[in-house]
Amino acid sequence: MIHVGLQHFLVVAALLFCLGLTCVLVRRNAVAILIGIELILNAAGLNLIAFARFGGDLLSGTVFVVFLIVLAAAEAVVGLALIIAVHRRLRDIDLERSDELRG
Amino acid sequence: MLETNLLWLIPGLPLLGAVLSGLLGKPLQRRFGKKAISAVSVLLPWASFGVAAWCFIQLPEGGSLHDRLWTWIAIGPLEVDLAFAMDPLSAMMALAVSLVGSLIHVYSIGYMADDEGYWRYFSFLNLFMFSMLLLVLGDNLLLMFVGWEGVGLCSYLLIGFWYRDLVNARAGMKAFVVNRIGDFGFLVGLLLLFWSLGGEWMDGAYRVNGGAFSLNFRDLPDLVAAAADKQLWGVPVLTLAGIFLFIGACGKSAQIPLYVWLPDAMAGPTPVSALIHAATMVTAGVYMVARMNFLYVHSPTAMTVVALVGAVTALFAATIGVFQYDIKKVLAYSTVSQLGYMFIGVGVGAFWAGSYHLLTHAFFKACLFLCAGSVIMAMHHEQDMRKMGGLGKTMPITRWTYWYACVAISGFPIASGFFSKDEILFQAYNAGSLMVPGWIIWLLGFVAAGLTAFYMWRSYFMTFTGPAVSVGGHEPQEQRPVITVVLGALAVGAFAMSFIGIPALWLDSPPQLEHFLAPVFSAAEGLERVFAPGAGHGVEWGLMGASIGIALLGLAFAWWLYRGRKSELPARLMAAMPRAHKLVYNKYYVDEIYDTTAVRGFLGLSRLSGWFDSKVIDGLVNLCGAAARGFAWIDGAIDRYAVDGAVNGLAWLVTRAGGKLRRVQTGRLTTYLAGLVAGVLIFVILTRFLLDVYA
Amino acid sequence: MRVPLSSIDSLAYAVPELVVCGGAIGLFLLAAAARRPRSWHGWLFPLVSGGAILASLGWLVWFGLESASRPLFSADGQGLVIFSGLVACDPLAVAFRALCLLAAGAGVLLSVGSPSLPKTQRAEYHGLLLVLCAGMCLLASASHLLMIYVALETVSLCSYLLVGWDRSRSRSTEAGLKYVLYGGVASGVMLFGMSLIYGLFGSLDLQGLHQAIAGSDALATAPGRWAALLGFAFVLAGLGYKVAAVPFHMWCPDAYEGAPTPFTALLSVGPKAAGFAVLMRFFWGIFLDGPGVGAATLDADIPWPLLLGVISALTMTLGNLVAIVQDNLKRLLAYSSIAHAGYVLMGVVAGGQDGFESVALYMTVYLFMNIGAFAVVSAVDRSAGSEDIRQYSGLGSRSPWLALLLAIFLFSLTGLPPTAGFIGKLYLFAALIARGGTWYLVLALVGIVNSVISLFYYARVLKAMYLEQPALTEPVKAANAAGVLAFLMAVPTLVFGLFWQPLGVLASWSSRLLH
Amino acid sequence: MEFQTTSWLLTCLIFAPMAAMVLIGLLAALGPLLKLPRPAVDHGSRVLALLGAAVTLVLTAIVWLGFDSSMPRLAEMQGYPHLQFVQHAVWIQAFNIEYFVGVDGLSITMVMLTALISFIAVLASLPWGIPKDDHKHFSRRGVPGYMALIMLLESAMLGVFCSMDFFLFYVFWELMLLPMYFLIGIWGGPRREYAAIKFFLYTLAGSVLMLLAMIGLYYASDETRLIDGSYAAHTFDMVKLAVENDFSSMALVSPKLVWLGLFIAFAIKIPMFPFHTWLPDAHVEAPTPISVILAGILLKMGTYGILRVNYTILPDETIWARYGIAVFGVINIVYAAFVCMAQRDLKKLIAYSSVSHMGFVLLGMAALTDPGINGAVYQMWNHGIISPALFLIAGVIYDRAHHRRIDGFGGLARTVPEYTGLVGLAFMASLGLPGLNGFISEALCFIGAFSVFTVLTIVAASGVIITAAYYLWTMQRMFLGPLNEQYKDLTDVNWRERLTLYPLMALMIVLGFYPMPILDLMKDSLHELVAPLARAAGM
Repeated sequence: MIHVGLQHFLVVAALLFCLGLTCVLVRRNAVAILIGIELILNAAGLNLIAFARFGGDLLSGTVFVVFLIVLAAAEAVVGLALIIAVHRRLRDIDLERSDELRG
Repeated sequence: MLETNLLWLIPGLPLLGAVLSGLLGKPLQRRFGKKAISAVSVLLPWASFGVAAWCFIQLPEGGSLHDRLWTWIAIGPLEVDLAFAMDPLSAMMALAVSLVGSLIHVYSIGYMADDEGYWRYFSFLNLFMFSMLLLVLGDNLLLMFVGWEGVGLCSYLLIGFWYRDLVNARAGMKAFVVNRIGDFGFLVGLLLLFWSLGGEWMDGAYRVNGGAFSLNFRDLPDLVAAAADKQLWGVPVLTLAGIFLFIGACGKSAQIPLYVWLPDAMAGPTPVSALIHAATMVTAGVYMVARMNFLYVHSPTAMTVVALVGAVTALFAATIGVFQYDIKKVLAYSTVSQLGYMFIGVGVGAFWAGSYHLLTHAFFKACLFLCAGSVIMAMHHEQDMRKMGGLGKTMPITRWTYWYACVAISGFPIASGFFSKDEILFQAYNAGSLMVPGWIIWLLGFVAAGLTAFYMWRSYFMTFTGPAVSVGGHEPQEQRPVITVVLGALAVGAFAMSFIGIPALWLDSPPQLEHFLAPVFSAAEGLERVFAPGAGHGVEWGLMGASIGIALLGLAFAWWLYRGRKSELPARLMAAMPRAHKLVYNKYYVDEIYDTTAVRGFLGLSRLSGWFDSKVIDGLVNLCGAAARGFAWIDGAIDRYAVDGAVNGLAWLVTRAGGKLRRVQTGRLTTYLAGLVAGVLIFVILTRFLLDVYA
Repeated sequence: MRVPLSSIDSLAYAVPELVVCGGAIGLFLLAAAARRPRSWHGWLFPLVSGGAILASLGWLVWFGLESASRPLFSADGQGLVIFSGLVACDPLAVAFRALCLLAAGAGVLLSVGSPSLPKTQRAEYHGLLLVLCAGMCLLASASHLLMIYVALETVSLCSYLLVGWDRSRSRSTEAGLKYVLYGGVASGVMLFGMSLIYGLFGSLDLQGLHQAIAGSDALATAPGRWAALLGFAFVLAGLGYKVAAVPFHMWCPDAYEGAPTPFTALLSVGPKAAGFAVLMRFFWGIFLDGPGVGAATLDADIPWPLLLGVISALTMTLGNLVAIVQDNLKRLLAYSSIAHAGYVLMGVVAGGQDGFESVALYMTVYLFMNIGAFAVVSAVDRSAGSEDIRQYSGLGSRSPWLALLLAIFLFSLTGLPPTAGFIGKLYLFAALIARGGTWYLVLALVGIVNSVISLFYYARVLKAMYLEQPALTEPVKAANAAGVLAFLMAVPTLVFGLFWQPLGVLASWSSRLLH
Repeated sequence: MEFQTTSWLLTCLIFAPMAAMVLIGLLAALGPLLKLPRPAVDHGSRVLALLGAAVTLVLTAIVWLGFDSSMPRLAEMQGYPHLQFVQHAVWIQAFNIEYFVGVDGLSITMVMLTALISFIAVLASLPWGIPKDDHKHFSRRGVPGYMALIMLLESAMLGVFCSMDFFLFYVFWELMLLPMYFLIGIWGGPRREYAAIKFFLYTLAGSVLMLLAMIGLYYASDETRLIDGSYAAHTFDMVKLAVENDFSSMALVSPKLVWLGLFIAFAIKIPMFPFHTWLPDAHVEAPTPISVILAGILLKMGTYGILRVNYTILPDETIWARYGIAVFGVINIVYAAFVCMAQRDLKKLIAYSSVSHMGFVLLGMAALTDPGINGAVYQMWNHGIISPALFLIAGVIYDRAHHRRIDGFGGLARTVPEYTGLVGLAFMASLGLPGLNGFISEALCFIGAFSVFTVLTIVAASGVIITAAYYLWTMQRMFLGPLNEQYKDLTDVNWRERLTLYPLMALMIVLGFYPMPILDLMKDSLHELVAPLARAAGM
């Protein structure tokens, strides 16, 4: 069986991060972007936990991740709330269409 | 040197008159009529003449009077007092100016009798007296300059006295501006003199070798002597100073090339022409050169320039005078020519002779002008001699005074003009210190003398002889006594002046005036002459005879051509040589030449710089803006913000930039996020790059 | 010598946070109690939140005086260690928390009777405001990556909600949505960067990081360098987003314009101040080796001041240029606040005692003048119902006093004496010039040019107010909370312009930590 | 260092107008509350402004009488003009800024000028004699604001001339900007907005340069003690900067750069040749009294600043740059004179003539000689007397004819003889007619400069011709020749205009023949100012 080391975790995290970033950049659907953000956050979380596990002090990394999860959830809530508010108005969550504010 | 506290009154009284009639004149005239004005403005000059005479009596033998009012300018080394000084030269000038001036004031009462600008006229005239006397009596160069410019101003005011006719206004402006050119020369000369007076700068203060710096005429001779070997641009600085000062004199005394203003100046009232443009102001240049004799004797070059310019002017102006028909123009050119004689005198080092001619000329030329004025009045302001004639019968006094003045100017031994002019011509011949042989100067002057005699007698015959003309149905009448008396007085003066200048040749003592002025011109004694003093009598007799002869010749010609105005010869002669006549008649087109070259060029330059300022300089600020504006125009987007909000092109540029940049803010989140990510990446790459740079 | 305290004891130093949180809880309870809107809500809730804020401000003042008189902070100025080093307790923290709370107080005052806030759910609004306060306070004093993240998220979350608060205006919700998504990405990126840093140096505590970096060999290898670079770049992005520095500013104009004016005023100052506090802590805390140089070990490699300087120059230039072409005064002020962030960054770049002094001082001054300007804007907004610049034409004759106040604030923002804004600029430029290097002088010149450019659009408003004939003639009422606030802000703007001795003293005291 | 006199006099002098401004503000604020009619408020503010200006004038007179021009300078103030009526206190400890005011021979002349011209400007702002129906006239629009701003302006100007602390100087300098902007922008002519903002931007651009230079000097200055004895690492004290510091080897920036920064900042105000284009616009648009102040006082600040700051604090650089100053001075003289010839608008012509005449100041001061610098400062004073008179004159005709096109008139001398006389006198004074004050300063500038810049001075002297030409031409086009029937019932100057014009005219004549009162005031101080430079320049 292969031994899973730090690099593996980092690579996965990096991939997650890039995926999230791409999603954020290419999708126009607000919810999709929210998902992309979650991906980015989780990539960071994966990094943290991995570093915590392989060297560094275990505690702070883990604790950080706990906070991260909570805040990610909170952010998702707020995000969704606002998305709903917009949706009520536009019947749509395509961000291309909400560009009243510009210039 | 004798301290007194009277001298300031000599210019002061006319100034008082000027102020009174200037500020209160209008109401006074309305309330009490012109008598009141005359009372103030005519009596005060006489009073100042009285004071001048009194001071003249007080004048110590060979010494001077001095009257210091207060310190005018005192900066570091520069100590200039507001002070007056009277030495023989300025005494002579002051007396002449105040006497002739007062006489002409009297004449003006009659001449200006029916002009509503009476008070203004007399206030200006008094102001002129003040400036002229300031010029004459000023103790130092700067103060002299004040008077110098003051008379210029008054001549401007008086030439343009009838300002409603634009021609007069133009003439006035021409006079002032041309004079200003001269003044520029005078100013530079002043600066050169100041600079040359053998000092240097220490601790930012100008320390003169030997005490505080001074510009007054008592200390200047020694300072100038000390600076004799100083050079600037490889030229002796005294020469430069002398020449620049002489440019000033050319402006004021209407010498080539700056004489052009004087004929036009005849636009002013005739008494003004008599006083300012014949008797006094125009001689200021001569006076200045005589006053600065101690400077000129150090520089043969400068003296040569003065003498040559004078001689050439004398001849040149005389030729023009020959073909003029306007009686005042004739007199104007003869003035220019006579001034040329004076410059010959001072130029060849015969300063006293120059001054003497100045004095005699003051009388007979004033007389001529006033006669002309009386004629013009009689002819109802007709000045063309071709429309005159036969006035002699009805205007005897005018006629005979004019006749005598002609005798004087054309140099017959029974009048003062002869003595002064002849002395000048002899001294010119006698001059050994110039860079050209003296006889050349003499020759020019000699020919000019003949022409002078001719055109003066021509004017006499054309005006007073021949068939009588009638103006408005009746014959021209002789003027009122207030005028004729003045004419007589001036004629007498022209005669009386003879006695102070009778040459040593006739009675064994030197002329009184020469003796009187000697202390002022002591510097000139060093100049070398062709003949030792007392020698060369034969030549002198010869020259004297020659000049009488040529005067007679001129008279004869005039007689032949113009007596009784019967002869057809003049017309035929002109027909014979139309070109030459046209050329001379049009004064060699000098005015036209100046106009097309100098004046046009000047205005063009000013227009150019005006354009440059509004377009280029301001444009530099607008430059980037112009680009931006063009750009905005191209893509058809007129940016209204720049129009109202901002200023200039810089603003345009900035605003355009803002307009472009704002488009980045698309309002689309995707763009924003792209910006964020791009920012991070650029940042990383930049940093990476810097790392390589640093490492 | 650093004195660690137990978390319980530490609470004694976190009074403001406790108070505002308590106030928030109280308000939420009230909200639960008071379902239907009543007239007295209009003044009760602001009273509560304002009270809480005032209380915590009072405590901060007391604490500041105490610490100034008694050696509360140890001699080497490192400060106490509370909450096991999560938050710092030092003059900087005190000063910037006070700033944030002042801004919040102004926000509360502005919200009284503001039409741009819905009548319903006032309690929640003020509750969230207080939570925001807590977040800002923590952010201002956070000295630990975790704390930075948590505080930053708290601030952000509340801001998202409050920006999108007015659901009756589509702009408001749109702004909220954009803000939350942008903020989410930014904080995510920052978090990823933090994780990298954590991995490289094995510590989350700034102090620890300082030593770790000094002793670490992680940078020896190329991947290590890349990782470190990315990490710090990502963190910078997060912090830059908080202070709205180019190119992380794009959320800012939309959010400011969309948000209810009372909250815009707060948003333009409070979080920014906290952001600058943490920015200074992060960079000069980790890479501190005397002013003007880079990190302990990175300094040989990464010229932080230069990079920050570039960002600063970009920020002020872009802010000013785009502000020129704005017609909506709120948006104009948004861009101007971006520009001012750029100015303040000059102080951060200069670093060192006087650098941080200038930042602290400028933020204080900026608080007065910017909130003052927003107060006038909202006063006009109240009667005109719009922030368009046309509403301001002839204001000088319609309501001279408001116009005068706005003129004062605008002159101050331009940086002309005798207003406080000039003093702020003076300190910033002085700090830069004192460094003396070419880079710093160039940056100073850019700043100078920018303050001239900024005149363009400030003068546009002046022109509209004074030089243009009034388009509409009805006077604008200044006798309301907004007018009062504007007046309150104008007083210090002028007084400190003429005599800023106390301000200078405070600033130099507050920046003692980073000697 | 200790100073002879310590008094509150200057402080009162500087802030008297500001007090008037506050009172006017109160009046304007309370007026509506007390139900005062608007005319009452207007008249009240006019009276208050007049009082403010008058009180300032009186205080100035007291300073003048108390000023001891022959007082020996202090030993430790090597090469620095002696100060009197000093008030010296610490203002901002945190930045070593002091409140430090005092006057020397240079300042006091400018202070006197400021007080005088401001008073005349206030007089000229009265609507007295303006037709009743002319409500658009600037003297009837927003009177309280106008008067308050003028008062503020006067305070700022006095402050600039009195302050000896660089920072204080800068604050006052900037303070002038705001009232000027509004006075031009609100009460000005048709293109007022453009002119106002142009003025604003130019001046601000200059002053930010000054700010940088000032901070640079501050950090380059040596440690010293404030007046209260407390230690200061650096100082803004201009006397100390000049006396105790040597900036020739500045670490931070090249001192030449600092010098240039300061010089450009001041040159914009003068205005010097490439930076002068704001002036015509500002003048043409500004209402008459503001033009009066602008030309009479504000322009002098530029040259004053150069003398006060560049000359005393950076002497070596000044010596390095003096040829440049002279060249630009001559360009100003001749070039601007030519531009004058091309002008059609009377006010523009006068504005450019101001540019031309300020050139004499530059030329004179560049020479670093006693006559030169005295001529320069006396020229500042004289121009401060003459150009206000000229602008008042332009205002008189504009109030009547509502245009200023020189060609639009003709033969006016017939209908308005008194006015014509006044114009003539002012023109003559301005073209430097000997016997009037302008001549003396110009002559001194020439005399002082000739020994140093011979050729340049000769070129400059040719300016007298051009000046005469454009003034007389203007005279001829407006007043001489046939009367333009359109103006056959033009009214001559009224009493308000007499009140403003005659004092200036009298000064022109009196100071032409008796200039020593002014010259005595300043010549010692100026010698102290210029002597060290001349010594260092090896003259």
